[in-house]
Amino acid sequence: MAMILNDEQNLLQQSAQDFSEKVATIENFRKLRDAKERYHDQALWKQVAELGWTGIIVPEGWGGSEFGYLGLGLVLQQLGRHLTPSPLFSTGFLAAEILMQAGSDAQKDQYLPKIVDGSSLFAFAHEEQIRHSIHQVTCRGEKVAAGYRLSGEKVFVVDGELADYFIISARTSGANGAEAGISLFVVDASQAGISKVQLTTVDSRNVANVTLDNVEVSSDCLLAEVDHAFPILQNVFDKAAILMAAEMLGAAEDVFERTIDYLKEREQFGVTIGSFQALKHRAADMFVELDIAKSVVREALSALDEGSDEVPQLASLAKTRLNDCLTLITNEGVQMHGGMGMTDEFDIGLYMKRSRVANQLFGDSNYHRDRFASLGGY
Amino acid sequence: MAMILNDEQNLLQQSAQDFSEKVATIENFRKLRDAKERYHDQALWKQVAELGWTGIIVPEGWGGSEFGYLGLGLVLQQLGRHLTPSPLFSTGFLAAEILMQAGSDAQKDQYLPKIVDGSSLFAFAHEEQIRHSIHQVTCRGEKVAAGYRLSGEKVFVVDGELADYFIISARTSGANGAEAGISLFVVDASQAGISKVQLTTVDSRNVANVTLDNVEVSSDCLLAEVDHAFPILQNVFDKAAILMAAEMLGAAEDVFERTIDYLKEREQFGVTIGSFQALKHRAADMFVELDIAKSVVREALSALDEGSDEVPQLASLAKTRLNDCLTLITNEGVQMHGGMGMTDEFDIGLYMKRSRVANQLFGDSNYHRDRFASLGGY
Amino acid sequence: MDELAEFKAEVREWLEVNCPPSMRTPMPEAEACWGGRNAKYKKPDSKLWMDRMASRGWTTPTWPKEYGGGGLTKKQNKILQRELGRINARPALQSFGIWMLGPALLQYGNETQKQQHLPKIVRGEIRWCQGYSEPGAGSDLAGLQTKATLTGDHYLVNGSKIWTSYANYADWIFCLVRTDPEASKHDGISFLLIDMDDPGVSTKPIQLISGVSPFCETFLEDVSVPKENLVGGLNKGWTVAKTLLQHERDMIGGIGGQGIKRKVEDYAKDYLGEVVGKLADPVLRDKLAQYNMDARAFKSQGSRFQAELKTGSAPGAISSAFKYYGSELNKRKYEILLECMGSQALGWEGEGFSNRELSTTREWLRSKANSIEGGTSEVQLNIIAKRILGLPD
Amino acid sequence: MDELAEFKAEVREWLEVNCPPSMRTPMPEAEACWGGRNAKYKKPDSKLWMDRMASRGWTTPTWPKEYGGGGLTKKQNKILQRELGRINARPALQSFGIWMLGPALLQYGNETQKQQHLPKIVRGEIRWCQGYSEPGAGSDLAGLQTKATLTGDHYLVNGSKIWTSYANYADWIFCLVRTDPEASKHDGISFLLIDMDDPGVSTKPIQLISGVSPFCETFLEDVSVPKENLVGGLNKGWTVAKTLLQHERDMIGGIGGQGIKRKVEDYAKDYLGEVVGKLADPVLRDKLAQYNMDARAFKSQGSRFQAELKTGSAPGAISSAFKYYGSELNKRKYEILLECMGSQALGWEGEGFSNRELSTTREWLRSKANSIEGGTSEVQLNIIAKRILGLPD
Repeated sequence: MAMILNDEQNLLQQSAQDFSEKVATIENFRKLRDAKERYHDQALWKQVAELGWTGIIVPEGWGGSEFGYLGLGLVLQQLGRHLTPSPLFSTGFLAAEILMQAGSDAQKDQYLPKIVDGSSLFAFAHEEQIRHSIHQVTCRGEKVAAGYRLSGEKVFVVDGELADYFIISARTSGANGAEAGISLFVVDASQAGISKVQLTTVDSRNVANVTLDNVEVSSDCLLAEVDHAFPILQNVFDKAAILMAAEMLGAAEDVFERTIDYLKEREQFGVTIGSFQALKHRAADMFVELDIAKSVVREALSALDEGSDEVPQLASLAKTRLNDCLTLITNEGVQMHGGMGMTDEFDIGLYMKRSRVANQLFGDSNYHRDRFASLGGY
Repeated sequence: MAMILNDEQNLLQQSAQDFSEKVATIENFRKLRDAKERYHDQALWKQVAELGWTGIIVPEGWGGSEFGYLGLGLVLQQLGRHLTPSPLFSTGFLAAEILMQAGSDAQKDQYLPKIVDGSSLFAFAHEEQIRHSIHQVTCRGEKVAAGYRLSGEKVFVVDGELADYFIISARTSGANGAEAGISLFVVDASQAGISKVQLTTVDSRNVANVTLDNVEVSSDCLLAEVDHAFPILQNVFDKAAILMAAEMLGAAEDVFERTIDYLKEREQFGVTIGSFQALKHRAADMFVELDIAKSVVREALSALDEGSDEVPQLASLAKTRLNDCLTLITNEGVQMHGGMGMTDEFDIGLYMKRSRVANQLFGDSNYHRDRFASLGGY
Repeated sequence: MDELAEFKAEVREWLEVNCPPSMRTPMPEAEACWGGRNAKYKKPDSKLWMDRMASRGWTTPTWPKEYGGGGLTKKQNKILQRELGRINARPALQSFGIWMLGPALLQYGNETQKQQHLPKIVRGEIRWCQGYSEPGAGSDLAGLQTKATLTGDHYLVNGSKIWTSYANYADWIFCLVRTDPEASKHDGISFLLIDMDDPGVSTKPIQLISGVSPFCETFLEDVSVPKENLVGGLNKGWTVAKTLLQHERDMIGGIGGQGIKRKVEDYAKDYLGEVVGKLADPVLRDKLAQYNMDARAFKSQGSRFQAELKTGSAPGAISSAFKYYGSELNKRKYEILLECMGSQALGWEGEGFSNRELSTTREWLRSKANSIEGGTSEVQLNIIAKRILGLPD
Repeated sequence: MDELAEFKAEVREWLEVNCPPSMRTPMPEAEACWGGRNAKYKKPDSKLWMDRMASRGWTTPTWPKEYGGGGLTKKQNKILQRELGRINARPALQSFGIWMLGPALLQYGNETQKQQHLPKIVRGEIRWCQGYSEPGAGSDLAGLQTKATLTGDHYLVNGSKIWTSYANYADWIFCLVRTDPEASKHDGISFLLIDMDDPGVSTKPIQLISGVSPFCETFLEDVSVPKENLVGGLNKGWTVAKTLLQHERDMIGGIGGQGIKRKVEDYAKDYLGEVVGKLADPVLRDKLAQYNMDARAFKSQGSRFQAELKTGSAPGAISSAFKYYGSELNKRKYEILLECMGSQALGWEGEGFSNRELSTTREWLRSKANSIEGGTSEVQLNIIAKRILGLPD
């Protein structure tokens, strides 16, 4: 278990930190937010690709660095610190991961280089309900002569309004809820029959609801074996939960540090409020929660790199932990900032907003506690 | 709603307080505990009867004072303060209540005066599982020529080893779990076929497991209409939950006051520990919980006297509230007493032990939250 | 009793004639009538309705008639309110003048002050705002730094106030100012009334995380205020303030019952679904039951408090307990709602979310202020520990 | 590697010959071997096993050979422990001398002291207890009042100690005593070794709420102690104590993994039943999953800490975080167990409850001490706030 970073990982972390402090700043995010357009910074994205982060998990054969999940997690953690919106998660992780697991050689050759060089953006259109579910796929994928005809509704598709390509899960057989019968397709976003509604979300990121109205795709678009995408989805969502936890860890660290700084600086009743024991104990409690969260994320990322059997448990553990930890720390952070924490001028409210979106992505705590118990056989 | 006591109620409360401080002291309880016999003080019981508390809810026609449930609650609250073990709950409330609701005139004439003068003790043998349930009755009541033949096991029967009479629920028809088919019987404890195992419980009260092995009882022993005891049980258990909450309120008040006193008196690091803000905030939080608990118990007791429609909701509310409040206050109380709180010499551990038994009686918080939701139609 | 019955009949008749039908519909927040010199009325009926009610003094039903109030007894007022409720009448006038300044003036103001200000509050002619908090003094209210120095007949006021609700729409502000910098913290404060048209007063709205701007910063630069505008005596402002704060605390403490009127379980049913009459998610159902039980218990505590108020047996500081529990409860309600709503709770505006969903999300963010405004939860716990439990400093 | 393989073979062979079969069975608490002058051995094999292990120095495998220890390297010790585990060997000797005093003497003792005390600890000849806390000083350990006054060659010691584990069975006690009443709190304390056979030493067991008496009060009245028994220098006792406390904290922090070895869900299944492979009560199932996740996460934190220890990047005060979280976790475990067990959790002794049930109830009560002993949770939070977060006093 790699609980300590090696030199290369330290370097990567450092460069992500520099980038996040100098380029991907929260001021940058505020500008995107206030512009109210697509919440996407093309220049920043170009830099992300140039830094090689789009290819961190991609094998060298397709231009990637094959640096591993811990590496990607370190980058996401740093971007999480400044709430940086970027398609890295959707393109550099979700799409790359699915293609690596489910793509044919031809598909890999076609798409992976575009991911690595940042020239194409991807979005993963899977969820159909207000809550994460792997099984619930009602979007139909009907076999037709030339390939498949896709119809259905996908909701809360992250980067859905940006994407050049969608990866879409659809039911090619079986009843809704069944594990068998789910297939994956990679589809050009400009394909006839695809329509999108961009959402304006509380965290000001690019999200869309996507409608598929008899979208005809060729058989070349099918990823993996027809009807057998479920195990791939399961694994991808485990990884996604862990990497989202890494992003959330960055946010939690940042809010925690801001709050501790504020406690040391803000004066009331003639003393700094950090000298009040009740606040001290709550701060110490947050520290413990955060320290544990760090350990869990680190262990879970290592487990991905090592291909550990415990990945499913660690995924549910990491996501639940970070959901709850980030909720705690943003709530406590706002409260400890007092009235100032309620103002838009202070950044802390932005983290609170992001925290609740991140909570929902890839499963909230109720979902993962239930799953953890099931994995434990009780 | 009688949120304020009237003069008569104040007088009753005062006399209960005097009795509990002078006679039913915690030293008295310790003696019973250490004697390890039946955990019953006959002299004290005689005084309880003389004070008229055995007849508080009994109509005047049978020698009672018909003073009402709020009155009984006030007495139980005071006895709860000093952990006084007494058969008042089983005899003066449970048996009296059931007989009043389910007894024929002849049965009332036979038993109620004995309850009021304290000459007979009763125990209500209903539960059959480790958790409270109204529906789960497997104990059989078979119709035979002369009456009924009872067989089965009853567990955790409070005052079961003391009782001169048992009130027993048995299934006279229907499947286990059904509402219809449950009947009630009042049975002489010396009846052939009844055997008891006295339990030594963590709170040192009189409790027994009771086995009924073909106990033949005459038809005179049947209470209420055969097969139709369920609504009576429901109502009795609602009242029991509220009165148990009243007893627990007394215990919670006492532990809270002890703890606040200790905070004011114990010195560490050169100051009284009550000056530490973290402890202050936790103490204030307990105060709020306790103040709300008081209100709930008072309102629920009044609702009983007024025959309010909201009794079921208030019963579940009061029991849950006091379960959780007493657990909180005993846990915090022990922690704030530090090492001394762990010693048998300090009383606080005795309250912690009693709290967990009281938690289980007539439904724990999980039971009542589930019920409260069901009553609310969700 | 006949008199009350007569009163009731009279009220009912008067309302029937005088309350415009358009004022008997649910009121969107934006149509609330706050009065003031520069008031804009989205609907002309709002002005009409306010004026008619004011003409009877019923915008302030229990204030003395001599100051324009209704002069009603408590029982009469109860009847009036019930009749207003019966026809779903909109509030004729909302005002910090009515809620806060008026009661303070009635208790601490001199005759001239009452004559000057109360009638204008009753008639909605002057809109007031409150100037207590300062950027440097949040929970430590008494640490305020805004200075008022007596020079001749006037106080020269310098400083700034924060969290002044709707100051950008207000005509006058009632302020706490420091009049004796030498005295101990609580003893050098006075309560001053300031016309915001005076030179040197300016305001700047504060945008909140919930996207709205109900509060301002208010700057006071060399504002000259006649010394007659001092209420309650020089350096006696803290006494006036305490009365008002207690009042504010009671208002916010009741917040658990405010906001969303729809039952939380009805929302939950929409988003979680039901199985045999129970919410489909047993864990969220349990959480929700706990919330509902706590809210019901809080209501019970309120009833007991009301009863004890009558007998005088309620401890004064108990309002801190209400403020604390009520605001924590309300925050919890919104957290549960968010959990129930899943990704439908994540909208800010526009397509893809219902109006109700969007406003629930905004209210969730708004609720975070409950445990800060009107004295933080931490301050309430301090008060309970000190004044009720007697724990040492 | 060959050397280690050889060592392993040798150990295995030696154990095969020397570990009595009766010492390869699970050990009831009552048969634990603590050594000491007046030790009573329920089984003669216990004594035999201890003596044989001591003869190799394996009761203290990594202590230097010159003091009777095994002189093993870490790797060798790992092999030894694994081999002992393989045959389920009972601990040959339990002792506060081994766990606490020994390491302190090795670090701070002079040569004479090491020679005098360490071999007897290794051989289980002397049973030690710890005298830190005092009735008046709980969390405020440094506030201790037991006085040691130098008169000639001896210290005259007066005072009393509390929470001295098994003092009623111990031969010697290592004590913190105040040697300079004028110095600031931490600077006037010394670390003193006292023979409990000396006149003036007496003990009194304390009964706990869990019904057992593992602790005593220990009274010191005019006890005369040779000045050679001072460890670590005059008024330098706090340094020695801190090392030992950190050690104790680490031990108790690991407590989440202690006690019940059976999985909590297996208990829960017994008492709640299952429906389609899930615990029948979904709310308790959720609570239990949360507990298991927290325990797993705590384990993860432990692994990270172990790794960081090696690189020296772990903050020293982090053991306070372990102590805090570990003990709160353990308390929660028992509260959940109680909820699962219903009325079967309410027994104290005798019929109607299984032995496992009775001991779970006792362990529940015992667990309440976790957040008190070895520094309360409150003290740990203070340490974190100060030493890790740097929050001001």
